Amino acid sequence: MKRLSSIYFGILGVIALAFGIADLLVTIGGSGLSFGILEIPCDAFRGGWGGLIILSAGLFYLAGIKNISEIHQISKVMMGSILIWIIAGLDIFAMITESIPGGDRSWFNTLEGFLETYAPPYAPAIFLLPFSLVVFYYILKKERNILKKEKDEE
Amino acid sequence: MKILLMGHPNVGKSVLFNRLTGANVIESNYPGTTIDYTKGYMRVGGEEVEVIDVPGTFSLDPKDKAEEVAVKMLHESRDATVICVIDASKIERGLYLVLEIIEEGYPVAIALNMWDVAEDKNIKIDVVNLERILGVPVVSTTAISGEGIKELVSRSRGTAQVEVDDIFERVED
Amino acid sequence: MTKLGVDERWDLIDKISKKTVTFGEYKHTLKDAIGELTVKPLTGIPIAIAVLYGFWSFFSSFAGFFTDGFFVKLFDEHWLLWLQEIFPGKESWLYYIFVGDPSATNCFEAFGVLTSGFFVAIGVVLPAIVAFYLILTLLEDSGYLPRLAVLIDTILHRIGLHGYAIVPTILSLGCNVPAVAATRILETRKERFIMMTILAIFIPCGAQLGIMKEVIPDTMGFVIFYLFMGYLIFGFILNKIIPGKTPEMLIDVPPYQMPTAQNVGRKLWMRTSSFFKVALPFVLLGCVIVNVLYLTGFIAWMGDILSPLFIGWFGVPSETAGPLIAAFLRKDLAVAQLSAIEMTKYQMISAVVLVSIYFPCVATFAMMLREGWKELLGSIAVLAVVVTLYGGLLHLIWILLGVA
Amino acid sequence: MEKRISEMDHNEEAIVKSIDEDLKLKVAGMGIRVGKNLKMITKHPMKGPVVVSVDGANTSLGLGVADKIIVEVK
Amino acid sequence: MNRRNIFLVLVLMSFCIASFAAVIEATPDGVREELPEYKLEPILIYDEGRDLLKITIEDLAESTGEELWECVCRPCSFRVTKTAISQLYEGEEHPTQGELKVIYHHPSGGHRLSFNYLLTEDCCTLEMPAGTSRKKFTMENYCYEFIRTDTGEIFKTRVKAQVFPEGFFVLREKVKSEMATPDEKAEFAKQWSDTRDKFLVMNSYDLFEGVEEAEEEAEEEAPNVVGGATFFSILVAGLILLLIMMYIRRKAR
Repeated sequence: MKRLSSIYFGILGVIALAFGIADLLVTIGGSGLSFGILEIPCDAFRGGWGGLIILSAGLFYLAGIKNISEIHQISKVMMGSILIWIIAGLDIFAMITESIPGGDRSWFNTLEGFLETYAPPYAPAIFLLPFSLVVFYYILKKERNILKKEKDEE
Repeated sequence: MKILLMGHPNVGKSVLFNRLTGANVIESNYPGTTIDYTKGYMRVGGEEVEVIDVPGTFSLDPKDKAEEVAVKMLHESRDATVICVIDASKIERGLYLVLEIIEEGYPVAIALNMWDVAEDKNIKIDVVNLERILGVPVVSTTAISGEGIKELVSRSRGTAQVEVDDIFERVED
Repeated sequence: MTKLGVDERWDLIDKISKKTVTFGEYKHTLKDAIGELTVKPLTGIPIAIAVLYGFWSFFSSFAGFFTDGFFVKLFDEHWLLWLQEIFPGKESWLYYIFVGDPSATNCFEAFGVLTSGFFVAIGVVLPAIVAFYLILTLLEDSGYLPRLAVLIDTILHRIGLHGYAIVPTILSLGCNVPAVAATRILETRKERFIMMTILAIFIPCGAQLGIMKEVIPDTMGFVIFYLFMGYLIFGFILNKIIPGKTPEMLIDVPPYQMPTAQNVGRKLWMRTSSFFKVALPFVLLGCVIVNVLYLTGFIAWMGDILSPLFIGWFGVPSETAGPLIAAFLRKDLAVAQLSAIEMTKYQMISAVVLVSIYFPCVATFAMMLREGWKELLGSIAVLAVVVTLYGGLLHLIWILLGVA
Repeated sequence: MEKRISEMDHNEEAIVKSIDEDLKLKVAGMGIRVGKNLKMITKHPMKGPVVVSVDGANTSLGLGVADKIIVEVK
Repeated sequence: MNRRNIFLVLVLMSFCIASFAAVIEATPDGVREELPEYKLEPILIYDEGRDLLKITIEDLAESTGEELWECVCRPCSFRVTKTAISQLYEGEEHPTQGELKVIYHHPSGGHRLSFNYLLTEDCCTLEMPAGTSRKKFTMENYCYEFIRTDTGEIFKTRVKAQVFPEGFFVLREKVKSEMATPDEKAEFAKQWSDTRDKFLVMNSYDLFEGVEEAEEEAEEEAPNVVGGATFFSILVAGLILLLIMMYIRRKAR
């Protein structure tokens, strides 16, 4: 089981690293880049600063995969996920705050306009989000082991 | 009757305060500072009791502005009973503040808060024995879930002043 | 009552704990591991950068949602029109002070106390303040703020402040008035003075940041960078000049906790309402003062006197002298006025930097007065020096780059 | 081997030997006292603060404070 | 101040100046210069001396002194004139300059110069529609009336709405009044280039109203409501799941 999760988070770390570097390069390059539903942001804030954070999230994952069962290593992997949640969570929050007001036409957005703000393309962080949630499973399992161990002791 | 809620910062004092006082709470600034503290009222056995949530402090020798305000508030209410909230997982540090308050001659009750955290770190505390030695009521509470708070309130009304020398004797036998 | 000495007290505690407390084997939980991760420099700094990103992103979405989404519409299309209709005496000076110039299409250019004053105070500053206090309270209750203070102490110590000075610095990005009030958490007068001065001078307040976004969107990042550099350099210089030592940091780094909704709600409500009780009167007072000065032509008069200084030393066009003077009292509106004047991109940058170097608004002015008039005079002196030096430096740089 | 806290290495454990007189009162409340077991959590570069753990409680000390506490490394 | 501090300040200052350089270089306009392949027949029109002129779109660009990629108006006016001629004149019949008049509503130089070059000056009149200006364009600016003075036949047409991407004019106004952010400018440059290419590549019945030929509806990227709806529902489902999990954990403790 340990082998599987270190491979999993290793791959996730590399992908996050790649996305981070892509963000930074595109931001320096200046012109936006999007393939289908993936859009690499090129503004200094989301692309540059955000890209730097996704890059460090990748580094956290990679730093955490060696003998992953040890608590300090899990915390690094967990930290990688937390960084991704910050970026992806706030991207989604920005979508929500953007979708509700109606601009100059009406107070509130039309249903079609509302849904349209959630349409692709999305930033890389949002693609990493579902994969980063796997870390929860790992932590809950660890907690269940501890509870089980305590039950065996009693 | 007036109760002062004292203890280290980040030990769940405010959560305990919210549970004790419910809605009617007044926030105010201690004059001349930005240190804010809250005052509330609770009914205990038909009697209206004023509860003050004193800013967190580590000892009665203040090292910063917030602690200065805490010590001033203590000295301003001579007749108050002090409920000292301690983080059960760091009990020795908590006892330091408790002893300082006892030395000042205030009737004290101890709330051993964050009992669940102490259990996680499997720290076992013999509450009965502790109560016997200190001579003040000691109640284990978990403010977030509200466990033990009723008992704390009822027993804190009956506390009396304690002499430090008596504690020395009791700890020997 | 016998008073024990420190060691006697600890010996007594050792005896008590030997009798009553048994320490089992202490296992490092995940929470502790993450706690350590966030405080160590190598891993803590990227996390701090992420937290500050989160702070800023939440602020712009939250403030954007309320200000651009609803308040602008509410104030411009309903409040302003309604006021312009019902307020008596179109051309009277009273009308001008309370509603501003009748031809204004949006609350921004109206400059009236009831129109722009309310719009800035409620439409722009309120969402900014609520967003900032919410995040600050969450960071405080969760236990991350002390860690951030520890991480940032290395930098801030260089300029004579200690880690917790990050709180007023972040707060002033929302609005400088609560930030000046928050400087009281610092210990010595020296720290408070340095913090208050470089805070009022270099950190642009929320309303003004919003305007910068409108007026010079593409060069805004660079202006903030230039101001932040000033923050560090002049903080460093002030620390060297002013005698006295800043006390060492000695804080407890608590374990992480889940903040309770009730606590966060109560603190948020208290801080926001206390801010409004203090700041709102001053913001409105500021509007009145600026309008009166405009009406009596004082600002125009000041403009003529100072324009040679502005044109020669700062290299900005002469018409900007008026807004730059008005900026002393109402910074946010001045930046809007500047956008109407025709100037090159670099002159615009100089003008905006100058405008942000002044004290944010008369409310901050009054808050510093409450802190002590000696501090205020000191700050004004430092301000004068900074405006001439740092403003002039920018012009020098333009000349060097051959762009003047 | 005697050291100041600021000279301790990462994750090193030691017992507090002596504290400066004026500092004793200030740090006593935080749990730092003579004879107490102390572990160094992290040191910040460029003369930054030091974080030590006593009885499971983390405390951050400025470098000036850390210089005034002498510890005995096991 | 010991030497190390001074060195630190110098490093900060140089870093600060270096960042100026980043600001100075002008941001590229971002407009695509290369054109797509396109195959457009020249316009056949007799001049006063009854010589048949063959005016290709490249001639039109050169004659009015601009590179073809630099303008949307030239391709647009070229295509609308060509369509009008194909509607008003059958088979081998060709218009003569001075005989075909146009009333157009677009104030840009591109339109004026092209029409003057194609149909001669006095046949072209500009009428500005209400509510539009040099800074603020709407679809109304892209309507045209062609009149055959010899037969009195009139061909009215306008550019189809989907030729211009959603929000094109709003974005244009923002860019023109210097209020746009850098990515808005980049976005506008991209949209502008796409529109210009459409006038070169699309069939005339896709470009203009009232052109009979087989009219299949060109599927413009309609606002992707479906994509948005799926994402939003996943989001809501995820949040509900999270709340249920938190509730169970709290109950279990």
